Amino acid sequence: MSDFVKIIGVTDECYDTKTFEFQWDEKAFPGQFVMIWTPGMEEIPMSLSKTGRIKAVTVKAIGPSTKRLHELTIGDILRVRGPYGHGYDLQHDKQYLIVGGGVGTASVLPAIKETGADTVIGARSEQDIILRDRALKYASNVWFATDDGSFGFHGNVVQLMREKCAEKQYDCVIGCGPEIMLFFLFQACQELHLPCQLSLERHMKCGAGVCGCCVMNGQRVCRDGPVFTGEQIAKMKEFGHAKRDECGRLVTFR
Amino acid sequence: MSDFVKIIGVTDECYDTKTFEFQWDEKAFPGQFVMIWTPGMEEIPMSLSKTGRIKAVTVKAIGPSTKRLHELTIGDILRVRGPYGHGYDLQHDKQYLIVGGGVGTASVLPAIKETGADTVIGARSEQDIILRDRALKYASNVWFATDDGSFGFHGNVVQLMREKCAEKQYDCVIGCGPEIMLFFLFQACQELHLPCQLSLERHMKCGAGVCGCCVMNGQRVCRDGPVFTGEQIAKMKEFGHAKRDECGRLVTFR
Amino acid sequence: MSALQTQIGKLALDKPGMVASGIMDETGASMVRMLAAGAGAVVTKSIGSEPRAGHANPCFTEVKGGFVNAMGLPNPGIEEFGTEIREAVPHGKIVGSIFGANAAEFAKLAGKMEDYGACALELNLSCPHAKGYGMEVGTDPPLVKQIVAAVKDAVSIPVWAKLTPNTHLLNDIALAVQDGGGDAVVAINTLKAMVISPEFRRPYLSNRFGGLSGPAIRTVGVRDIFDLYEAVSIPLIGVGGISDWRDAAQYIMAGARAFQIGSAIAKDGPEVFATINRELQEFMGDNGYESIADMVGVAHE
Amino acid sequence: MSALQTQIGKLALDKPGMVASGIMDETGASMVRMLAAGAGAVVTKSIGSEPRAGHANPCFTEVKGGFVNAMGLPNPGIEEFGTEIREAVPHGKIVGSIFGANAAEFAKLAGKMEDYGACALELNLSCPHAKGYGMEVGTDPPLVKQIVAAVKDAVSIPVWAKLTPNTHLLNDIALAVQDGGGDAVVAINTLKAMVISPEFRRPYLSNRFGGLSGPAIRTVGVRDIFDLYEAVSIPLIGVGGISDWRDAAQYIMAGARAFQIGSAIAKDGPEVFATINRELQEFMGDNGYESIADMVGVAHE
Ligand SMILES: Cc1cc2nc3c(=O)[nH]c(=O)nc-3n(C[C@H](O)[C@H](O)[C@H](O)COP(=O)(O)OP(=O)(O)OC[C@H]3O[C@@H](n4cnc5c(N)ncnc54)[C@H](O)[C@@H]3O)c2cc1C
Ligand SMILES: Cc1cc2nc3c(=O)[nH]c(=O)nc-3n(C[C@H](O)[C@H](O)[C@H](O)COP(=O)(O)OP(=O)(O)OC[C@H]3O[C@@H](n4cnc5c(N)ncnc54)[C@H](O)[C@@H]3O)c2cc1C
Ligand SMILES: Cc1cc2nc3c(=O)[nH]c(=O)nc-3n(C[C@H](O)[C@H](O)[C@H](O)COP(=O)(O)O)c2cc1C
Ligand SMILES: Cc1cc2nc3c(=O)[nH]c(=O)nc-3n(C[C@H](O)[C@H](O)[C@H](O)COP(=O)(O)O)c2cc1C
Ligand code: FES
Ligand code: FES
Repeated sequence: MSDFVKIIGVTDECYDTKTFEFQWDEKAFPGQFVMIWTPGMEEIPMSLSKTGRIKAVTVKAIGPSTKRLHELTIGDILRVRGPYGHGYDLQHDKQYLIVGGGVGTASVLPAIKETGADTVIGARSEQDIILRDRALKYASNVWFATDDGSFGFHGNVVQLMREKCAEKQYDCVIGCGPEIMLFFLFQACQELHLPCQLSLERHMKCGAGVCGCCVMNGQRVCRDGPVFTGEQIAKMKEFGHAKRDECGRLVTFR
Repeated sequence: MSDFVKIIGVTDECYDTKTFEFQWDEKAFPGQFVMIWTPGMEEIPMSLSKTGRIKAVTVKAIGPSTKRLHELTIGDILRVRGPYGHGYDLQHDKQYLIVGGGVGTASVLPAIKETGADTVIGARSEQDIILRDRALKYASNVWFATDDGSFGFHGNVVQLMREKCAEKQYDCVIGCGPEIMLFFLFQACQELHLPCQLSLERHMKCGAGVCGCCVMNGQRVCRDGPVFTGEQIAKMKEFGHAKRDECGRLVTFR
Repeated sequence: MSALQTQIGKLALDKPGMVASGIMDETGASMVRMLAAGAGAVVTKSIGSEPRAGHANPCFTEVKGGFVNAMGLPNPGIEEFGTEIREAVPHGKIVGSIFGANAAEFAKLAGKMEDYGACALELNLSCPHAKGYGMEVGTDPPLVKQIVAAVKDAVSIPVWAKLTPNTHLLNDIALAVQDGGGDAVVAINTLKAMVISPEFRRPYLSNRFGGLSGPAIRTVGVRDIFDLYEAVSIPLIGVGGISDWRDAAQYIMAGARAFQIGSAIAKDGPEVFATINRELQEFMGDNGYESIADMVGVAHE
Repeated sequence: MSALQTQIGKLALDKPGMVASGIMDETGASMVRMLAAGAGAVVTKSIGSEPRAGHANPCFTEVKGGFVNAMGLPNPGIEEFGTEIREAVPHGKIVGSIFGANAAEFAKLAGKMEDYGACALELNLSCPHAKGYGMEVGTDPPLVKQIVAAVKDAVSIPVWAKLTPNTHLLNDIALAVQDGGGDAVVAINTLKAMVISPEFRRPYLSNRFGGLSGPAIRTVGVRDIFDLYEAVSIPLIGVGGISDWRDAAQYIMAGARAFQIGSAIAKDGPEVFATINRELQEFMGDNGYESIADMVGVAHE
């Protein structure tokens, strides 16, 4: 369940994102996450960007804990607990369209590897695109969207996703990214009557479904999610609108 | 590990011995035992006389606890914990001679069933013989010895065992019975240079190898035994000579 | 389903199993979910006067046989919590858990909880990892009596006190609850515990100390309820390491009229209530217990 | 192997892991076996003045995360025990554990143990399930001080006191040991516990109460040693739920100079000592600890 693992590889994905590889024998599925810690930081949730015997997390440095992680190098030790949550429900006879936005691409990458499905990856600009080579290696097709048009489609990833859905019939959309992106992705799926599975984020403490701090309308993101289906999300009114702070107060998105 | 089981069958084996059957899903091997309890008695060790999904203990009423057990009937509940110890080491390419004395026959019965080996069963007189039909069903040959000659060979089971060993070449002797019988059985095996595996008894409290009350020369009968090999027994000087009382004092056999 | 009814003083519950404080009971929706899943009542997360973020991560870890946590009583504060509890109250029985540093603070919080519609109060006199609260106030019998009495004065709903097992004075503290007019004793909160990371040569939790919950503490909780049953005459509520009907039955037979479940909700989900309700009732049917009351304390006979 | 050496006051041990009292240490041969398996010392079963059969069966059961036992201090009595301990003393370090109802009885037993060749004494002030002994004498600080002082007067070997975790006064009791001249504190003994059989509507153990040991109590023991390290200046010995090097390292980093293993011997056999010795030394090598002393209490930094 919880283990001390040694970092065996560090890869720069882009200017602010690194992948840390470690060997860890726990069984894990695409879409699951771990709680990760080393002294000098808060323990934080991270999706597994590799789920085989060698596992990895892909970390975007945005604040004190992720910056602390970026200081680590080969041979350093991480405490990892999990894997937690249930991942994407991937069936071999279904046509998936996989959508990754920003560092959310880390969460969908193992699903791309497992299904080889068509994939849309979005980022702010070319220099923010991560995991490009691995996605190209595993997916049947990969399309890119950048907000500034510096690479691939000029526009956001949901617009591109709509185009791809017009061209081909998919059975289900798999997605992870910032909540605002997921919100529009969800709406697109609703309009297109397309089932979807989206991986959500909330502030996490236990990660194991005990403390209740990550709930959205009574659903624990850590344990009942982080991947929820379109039907589930339709009932989660807080989605896209509000989250809980560390005290458990409801905070509406501006 | 520990369970409440319902008695589903009671068989009279002879005037003072009954077999109680119950369904219990724990995996068990021939020669293992359980600690068994129901209110109104002390918890006591009992060999499993059936080790399949339906398990059984075969109880000789000799004192308060075993007499209390004899009051039980179909539908009554027993608390069973275990199975404990390691049983007989049975290999398919070996010729075993199995020797059961008195209620010790209960312990070897699953080994007879598993190997179909030649078997010698001893008892004081014909009316003390137990498990005769099951032994006849499973063993290639079964020979009986009674002290008073009322059935089968007239004499003790070790004398009969010596005769059988003279007639046929065996690889190993499996035995359980009163210590005095086992003592002579062990000496016979030593003289005949025959490996043996004998199941021993000592006062037991935990059954699980913790409390140390069942030790013989540093070996825990419950955990390191109850089945010991001839080589092990050769180093156990207390065997046949002395045992520990409930206070842990060494008491020499008269 | 009436066999499962139980009575804690004047309060009747349809089912004897409640959600323990701190486990999926901080928001209205999650409390509603637990009630729908078969909980007889939900005890809220312990609520204090002001919003509190609790201790920094790491504040939780699994260990053999359970969890160690030092959440540090995070909560939105009594004012904001009104919205949450009011959302849940129409759906079933909500017990308001509160923590304070002194009798006046407890009394004030209690009044608010009553206004919000709580059916009873649970005073957290037992959290082992929050400075100035919980077990720091809950191991001093005269102070406990004073707090209970003050809360009794302030409200008309039943007042329960949740006690710590980290003391050999448990019986004395329970007597203080009884003397203060308390309506029930809830036991146990977590055992004070610590996990050290050898690799990092330091305690794992940011707060260093935490509280042990889960199966590991069940035998301790059962003996505490057994002891308390002989020490006080007010009703008892058992909590600690319950994950199946057999665990629950042990607490009831030791003397509890109801029980609470915390850690098991993580592993088994809210469904744990439906399962226990069904299996407990089956056991009662097979063994001729017509009501929970029939089973309470029978292990003392 | 010298990295594993440790010093408990004046007593040096080659290896820091000892057999805890009550586990395969009642007979000479089994103590010899444990020393041969890699234990740095064996603490004997607790011995009293007279032979004692202990509590009737059932006196033991497995539970999730550990064992609950109420052996009831069975022992052959101090006179007969001489033969056993004398058989073991030539093979290694034997610590004599004793229990008595008062200071005079402890002192008399202590003298005998010293005569038999024990290298140190462990006063059992903590058994939770024997009337008139153990934790019943061990939760009263002045009495503890008196007992320790009396034993110190009677012998010249080091005197350790083994304490109960079933109290919030652990630090006070340890201070009483220190004030009485005690050479070390051993913690923890088992947690007071109970198991009830629903089917039989009664406690399972004949003594009703028992003591919880094994992995379930490790986090409690570690925090007790951590606490004690800040409360007293005499050496500490950690016990409770140790089954691998990581558990042992936690106790050492919390402040223990040595540790003891009980329940794990059941599951893993005497071989548990060799495994822990090897793996602990590996960890020390990898992390630059040159001696056990280097690791003691580092989690406080
Ligand atoms: C299920 C899940 C999977 C995730 N996977 C990834 C991933 O693969 N790669 C990646 O770079 N990031 C991932 N994140 C987000 C990552 O946890 C945050 O970026 C990180 O916690 C920020 O911490 P910080 O101290 O660096 O920043 P801070 O400045 O402390 O916080 C910045 C923001 O990060 C979020 N955050 C902080 N602490 C937590 C917490 N305990 N739980 C959840 N969110 C928190 C909050 O939104 C906060 O506003 C994931 C989050 C979740 C819930
Ligand atoms: C591994 C093992 C397997 C056994 N298998 C069987 C079996 O299959 N069938 C069977 O009938 N008997 C078996 N026995 C013996 C059985 O445990 C005793 O007959 C029973 O404990 C007697 O209890 P009592 O109260 O009826 O008699 P008591 O009058 O109390 O005791 C009679 C004698 O039984 C023995 N005994 C009592 N308590 C214990 C105890 N806790 N542990 C060990 N011995 C004890 C002692 O030698 C005692 O002198 C086995 C014993 C052991 C150790
Ligand atoms: C994550 C977590 C948070 C808790 N928060 C509280 C709390 O706020 N107030 C309280 O009285 N008890 C709290 N507890 C203690 C539980 O209510 C319960 O007493 C304890 O966990 C034992 O029950 P269990 O073994 O079923 O979990 C918490 C326990 C856990 C695991
Ligand atoms: C079967 C058994 C018997 C015990 N007997 C004694 C005893 O005689 N004296 C004593 O001080 N502690 C006794 N203990 C307690 C242990 O020495 C130890 O403190 C406790 O079991 C915790 O360690 P563990 O988790 O490694 O078992 C006994 C424990 C067990 C399980
Ligand atoms: S983080 Fe604790 S329940 Fe989800
Ligand atoms: S009966 Fe306890 S060690 Fe064998």
